[in-house]
Amino acid sequence: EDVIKIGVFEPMTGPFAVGGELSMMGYKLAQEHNPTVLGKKVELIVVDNKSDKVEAANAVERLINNHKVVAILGSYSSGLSIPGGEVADKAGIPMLTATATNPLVTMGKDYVFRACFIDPFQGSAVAKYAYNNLGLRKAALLVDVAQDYSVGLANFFKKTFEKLGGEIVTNLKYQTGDQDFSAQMTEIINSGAEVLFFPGYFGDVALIAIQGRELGFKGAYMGGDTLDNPKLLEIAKEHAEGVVATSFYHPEAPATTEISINFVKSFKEKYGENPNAVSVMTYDAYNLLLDAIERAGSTDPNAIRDALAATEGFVGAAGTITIDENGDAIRPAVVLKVKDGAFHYEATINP
Amino acid sequence: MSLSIFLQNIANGLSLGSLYALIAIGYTMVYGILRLINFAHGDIFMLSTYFVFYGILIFSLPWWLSFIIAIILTAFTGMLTERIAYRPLRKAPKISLLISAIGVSFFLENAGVVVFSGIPKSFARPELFDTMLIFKDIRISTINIVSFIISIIFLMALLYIVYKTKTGLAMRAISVDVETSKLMAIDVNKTISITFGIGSALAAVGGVLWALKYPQIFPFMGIIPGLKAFIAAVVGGIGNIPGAMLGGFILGLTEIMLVGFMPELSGYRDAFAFLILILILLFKPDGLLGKNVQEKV
Amino acid sequence: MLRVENLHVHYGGIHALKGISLEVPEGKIITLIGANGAGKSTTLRTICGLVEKSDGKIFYRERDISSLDTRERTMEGLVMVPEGRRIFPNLTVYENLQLGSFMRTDEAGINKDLQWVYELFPILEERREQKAGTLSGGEQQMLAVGRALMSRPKLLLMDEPSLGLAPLLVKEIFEIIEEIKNQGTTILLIEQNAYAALNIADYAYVLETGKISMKGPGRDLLNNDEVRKAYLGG
Amino acid sequence: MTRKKEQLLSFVALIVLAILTYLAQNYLDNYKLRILNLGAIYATLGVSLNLIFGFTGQFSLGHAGFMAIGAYTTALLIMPPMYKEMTFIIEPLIWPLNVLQLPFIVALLLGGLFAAILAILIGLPVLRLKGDYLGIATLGFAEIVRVIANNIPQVTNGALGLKGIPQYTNLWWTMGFAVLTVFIVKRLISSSYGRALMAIRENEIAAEAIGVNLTYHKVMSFTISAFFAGIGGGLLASLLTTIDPRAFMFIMTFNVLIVVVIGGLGSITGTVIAAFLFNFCLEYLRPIEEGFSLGPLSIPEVPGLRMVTFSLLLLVVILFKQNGLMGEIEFTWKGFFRFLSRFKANRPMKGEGM
Amino acid sequence: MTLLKADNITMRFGGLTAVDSFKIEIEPGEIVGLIGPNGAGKTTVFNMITGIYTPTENRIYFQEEDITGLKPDRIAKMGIARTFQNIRLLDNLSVLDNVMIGTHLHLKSNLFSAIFRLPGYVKEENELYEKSRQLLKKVELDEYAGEKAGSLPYGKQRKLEIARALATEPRLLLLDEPAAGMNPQESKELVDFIRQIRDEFEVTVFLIEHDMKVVMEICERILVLDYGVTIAEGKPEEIKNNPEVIKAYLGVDVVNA
Ligand SMILES: Nc1ncnc2c1ncn2[C@@H]1O[C@H](COP(=O)(O)OP(=O)(O)OP(=O)(O)O)[C@@H](O)[C@H]1O
Ligand SMILES: Nc1ncnc2c1ncn2[C@@H]1O[C@H](COP(=O)(O)OP(=O)(O)OP(=O)(O)O)[C@@H](O)[C@H]1O
Ligand SMILES: [Mg+2]
Ligand SMILES: [Mg+2]
Repeated sequence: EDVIKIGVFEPMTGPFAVGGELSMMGYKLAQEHNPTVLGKKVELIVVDNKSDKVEAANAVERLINNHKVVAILGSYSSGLSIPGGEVADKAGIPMLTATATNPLVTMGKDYVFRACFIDPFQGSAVAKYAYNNLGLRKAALLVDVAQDYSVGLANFFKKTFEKLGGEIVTNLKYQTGDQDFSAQMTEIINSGAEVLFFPGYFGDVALIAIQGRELGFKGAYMGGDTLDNPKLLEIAKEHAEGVVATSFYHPEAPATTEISINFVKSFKEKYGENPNAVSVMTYDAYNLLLDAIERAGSTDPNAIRDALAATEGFVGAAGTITIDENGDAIRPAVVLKVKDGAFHYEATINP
Repeated sequence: MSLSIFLQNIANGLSLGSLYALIAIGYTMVYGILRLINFAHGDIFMLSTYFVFYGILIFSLPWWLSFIIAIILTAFTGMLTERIAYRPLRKAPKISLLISAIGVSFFLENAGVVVFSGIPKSFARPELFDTMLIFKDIRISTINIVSFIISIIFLMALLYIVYKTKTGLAMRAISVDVETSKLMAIDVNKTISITFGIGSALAAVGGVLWALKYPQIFPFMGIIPGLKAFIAAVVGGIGNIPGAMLGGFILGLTEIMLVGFMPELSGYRDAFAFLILILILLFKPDGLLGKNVQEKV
Repeated sequence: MLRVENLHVHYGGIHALKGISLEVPEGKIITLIGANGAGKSTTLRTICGLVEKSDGKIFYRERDISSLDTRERTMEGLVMVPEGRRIFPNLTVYENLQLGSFMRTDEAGINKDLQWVYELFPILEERREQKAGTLSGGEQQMLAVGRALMSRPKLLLMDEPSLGLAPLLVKEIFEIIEEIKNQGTTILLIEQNAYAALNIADYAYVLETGKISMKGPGRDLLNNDEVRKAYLGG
Repeated sequence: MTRKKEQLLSFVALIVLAILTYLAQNYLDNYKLRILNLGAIYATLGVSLNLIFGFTGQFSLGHAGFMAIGAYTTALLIMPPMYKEMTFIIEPLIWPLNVLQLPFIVALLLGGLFAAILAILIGLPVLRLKGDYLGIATLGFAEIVRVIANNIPQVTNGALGLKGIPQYTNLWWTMGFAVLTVFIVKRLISSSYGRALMAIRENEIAAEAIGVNLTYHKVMSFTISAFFAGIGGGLLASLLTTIDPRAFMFIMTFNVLIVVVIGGLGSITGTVIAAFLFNFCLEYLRPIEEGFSLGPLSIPEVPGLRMVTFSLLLLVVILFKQNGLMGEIEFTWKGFFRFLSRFKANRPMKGEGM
Repeated sequence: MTLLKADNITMRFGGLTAVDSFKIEIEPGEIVGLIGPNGAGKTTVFNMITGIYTPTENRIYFQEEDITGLKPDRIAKMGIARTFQNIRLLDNLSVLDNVMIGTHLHLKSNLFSAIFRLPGYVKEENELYEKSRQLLKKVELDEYAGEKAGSLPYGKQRKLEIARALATEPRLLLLDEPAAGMNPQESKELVDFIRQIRDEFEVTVFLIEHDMKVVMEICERILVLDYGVTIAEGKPEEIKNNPEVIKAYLGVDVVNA
């Protein structure tokens, strides 16, 4: 065997297809940069999970049984990573997810890891920033009840914000697929909120931002890592001005390394656009996995697993990653703000 | 709730309702003639927005020309799907037709992912549609007013076509009895084709207005509006054009009002839409304006 | 006017017509009688193109019309009043009549024919804005005939026009059929009411399980013992 | 062929199936097992939908809702309390669910039972509706179930869903329930009650006029159908070990509907065949988009191509087999042997030719 | 005991009074005819008796029990069966199944024993099967038992519908235009057939018919409806010569046709 097979399962079709595509951009670029490990060529085997739980489990099962992969990358969306992780964990094949931030993804699993921070950290980070740095006291929530990510993050934000002494003046919901938020925004304006925390996917958030401003909402907009996407700015245009979001990295952040600079440059070259948070994370996840294989010195899944678990101070394009005892990454979050049609670095929050 | 907020909610509801109504009218037309729940209607709607998008992006057309071309192209696409996927099933069980429609829907969505990519695209909003009008405390964007007016105009136009023209008469005849329509020398294929064309063109008008209001387009964007329009059509009485319009407005208003009056229940918004639907059906089993076509025994 | 040669029709496995030949001369009333399921309706439906024939030829005004579809045949003046009336119940009486003249564009002619139909069936004029579905059975039958007349047929195919009608109306319908004939329309009539049909028919065919078993002038058959026994109840 | 002999044959077939199940369960890899499991679960779902739709003629689009009830009930009853505590991070699970743990079979049956009870409650008012109106109303109920599941995190954990559900589902369970569903539905429809259901399908007015109680029979059929949908949902939950409300969108119902119609409305045999075909197809079409190399020519992967192909395949099948693969034809031993003998009769002729 | 009694029942649809104060009493064993112009309300009378419509005014009694407003299936169970003006068979089911469904309402076994084929059910099912076959023999449809009902010719479909109605073991049989679509010879056979079933099954027959030969020959008593109003009632001879009936319905020379 002269290749090392690594499986990738991502939502290439279905409602999360966008996540799958952004993820693939990162994996592909990383593979171009680092095509070999242990002297062998890396072969990425991509299977679609159709944004569907059943298919996610099938996909991982297929990667393991049919393609005999040594490790698995994926998936965008915690809801898809969980069933995939169950299968991988049972089969004893290490799996590394780049962007699934829900705590449940790695919980109780020996073989599932992630390269990103988890929602409780992110939620409390952004709540602290809102309360301490921006001096905001009255927050409104607008949560996608059908998205685990949104529900989870809102919950952690709420807990921290209230503990700090802030008030959640209204807690509104919507469902994936809704595109009209005028009723919610009217209510939020009515509630006198100073800040709207909306941890949804960037497309929805863009529409909320537009409709909020159109209806006269003057408060701040805040959200999590899913907002850090050039598409948000493209869709919401001037209405996105002032949006504050936590994310994994930003080129302007002080600790920027050679790797990040190189990543941003080559990403722009390859895709003709600015990188987004998802792609940079999958880029890092790929490299982290290769690093672990290198450290393991073999393609034995157990050895890779052990190496992944022992990751400490891995330097990626998005910063330094250390894996904790749960399999979650310990890493700082950056706070970004939209100014003049682009995200700019504001602050770093350390764990 | 203060009066101005109440009025704001009414405005919001009417503008959402007018979009539902436009899509629902097309839905109901196709249903009326073929008794087919055209689950692909929402995807045709999606397609129209991409036609506009590429018209402006690739061919650098002015927005209005791009709109017109997109509407025409969508109409043709609708006619084409009828030709390929529905016409051969004219004599088949109705359910096979529905499965075919689901197949078309799957196809358009997934081909959309392959061709357009799954990443949402930003839909350019011409200045004209992006302006807010402010009356006292109530804010309405021009696009809302435009869509409201357009939906009324199209309702009128459609009523005229269906009830005052020969083609309309043919449509109504076919919807009752295809075989006898043939005996009346009605060109059944052509009439059904025209109906799909008009229905799809309406989906396109709805799609363009939708994208102007919610300027984010992606291959799965048609699913929920399609479903909502379908509910609207059913609430009004499927096959009934003013009914679809009424259903659209009722749906839009109740969705908005639920959130307005009971913000804590905002998570139940879609459930509420369905609840309204079911309650209406329990009292009016053929929808609000549906003809009570009780079978004569 | 119409000549059918060796017509065969299959419904799936059922061989419904087994080589039927008949002729309808211009200006005459020809009738087709036979037991239930003999294939009478099938014959008419095949002539109209609603049913695919598996073999045989149909000549209409000396032209083979096999390649024409139902619509084109109707436009050529070959018009059917289908079994069971088949009016459009949720359209008004007037709209139903309009559909009859759907393919015509001669406004003046249409109006003239409309007046004629109203003369034949005054009740239809009275009910012109009423939904056809709410008419009584007899009225619906009149509407079906009136609708067919609106397309100014050259050859009118009628499938059991007296079915389910009250005796008074049955009489009326047969009178109207003769009246239509007198106005110059050729008629091919199917009837269960064999007395009445044979009475007005110039020529008649008896159909028996997909085959023509007998033919002759209407009055001859009326007096034929076999016919009397099989179809007229002795 | 006598009835006795047919019963014997069926019994033998059952034993063969059991042996095959044993072999599959022990020798196939997990991937293939998973597909087989899904096929069997879809068979249960499809046959149950066929009962209400194919045989009773009631256009029900509520299957996903009943599956959700079954899935959540089963999952909540078999998850170890410790796991529940870990999973419910937004709001704790309410008592007594948080401490309850029951055997799999009990949980499954309870899941089916709750689905059935809901079906009675819904069916009584809604089954008065007809045709497409009934379809949209039942679809609405399923969506309401899902929206509620999203909104009561203290029971369902909301959008975060449940995870760590013990994986009890295996081929014995899925095949077992598939066989049971087929058996019960088949027996039901060939009984006097089944004739009453089909009478309703054919002509409600006539059925009622000859003494068929519409409400009773419709609700009965709907309830049995929902019961097995609930069981199917429970099996699915324990196969996947994780569920959330998204899994029960109306697309789920459509999948089952596709299985039923493609198999042939009113043919149990067809439904079962289509259930396996559907899942095989989805999985074995994967290579299409995985990219491959033909010598020097390498085709890159095209994400989405699988689903495009699948939808085209679906269209082709329905356009060319308008009544589904089996139409209304049912498997019978007689038909089976007739089929075999035709096969045999042909063979020697070919042999002679060679 | 009066079998059926309608006490001035009235049926209105919106503004239209389809049946106005219809009154009838039928004694066991009778064959009664209901005639009248198209749209006179004859079928509506049947629909009220069988529970498809509930009279807007007044009540109907069957064997002295009030059946007004009961559902059709309840009424069928009580012993009233009918056929339809436009035949309503279960087209895709076999001829035999069509009849066997008629026996369903007398089934005593429950769902459980039906699914698991408990001995009680099997015995009952066999009995119903035998009974249905007998009925098919009676109507000379035995040889078509396995065919789809929808593929039968019209006349045979009518007979099958009657057989199905008889399978419910009715005391009262309502026939809505049984001779429609039959030629005179077939109608003649029908007359004998109806008499025969009356005697053999001890049913009372109430029928609507436009074929005067049939009506006059078979009915012992005839009611005439016109615009919902009963304009005459009496023996066939009386009706035949009733000037009002002739004017509204029969026409002058039809009777002799
Ligand atoms: N659509 C069909 N599918 C299958 N068989 C059919 C179909 N239509 C008619 N048949 C069969 O073809 C034969 C002839 O039927 P047809 O309707 O032509 O008879 P008919 O002489 O008009 O009888 P009736 O007096 O009852 O109207 C019958 O055996 C009938 O069952
Ligand atoms: N459900 C209904 N809604 C409205 N009008 C109805 C309904 N049922 C019957 N009618 C009307 O009631 C009147 C009587 O109809 P009915 O069917 O009883 O007539 P009939 O005497 O049976 O006539 P035919 O001899 O033509 O069958 C008609 O005017 C009919 O249109
Ligand atoms: Mg006929
Ligand atoms: Mg009647």
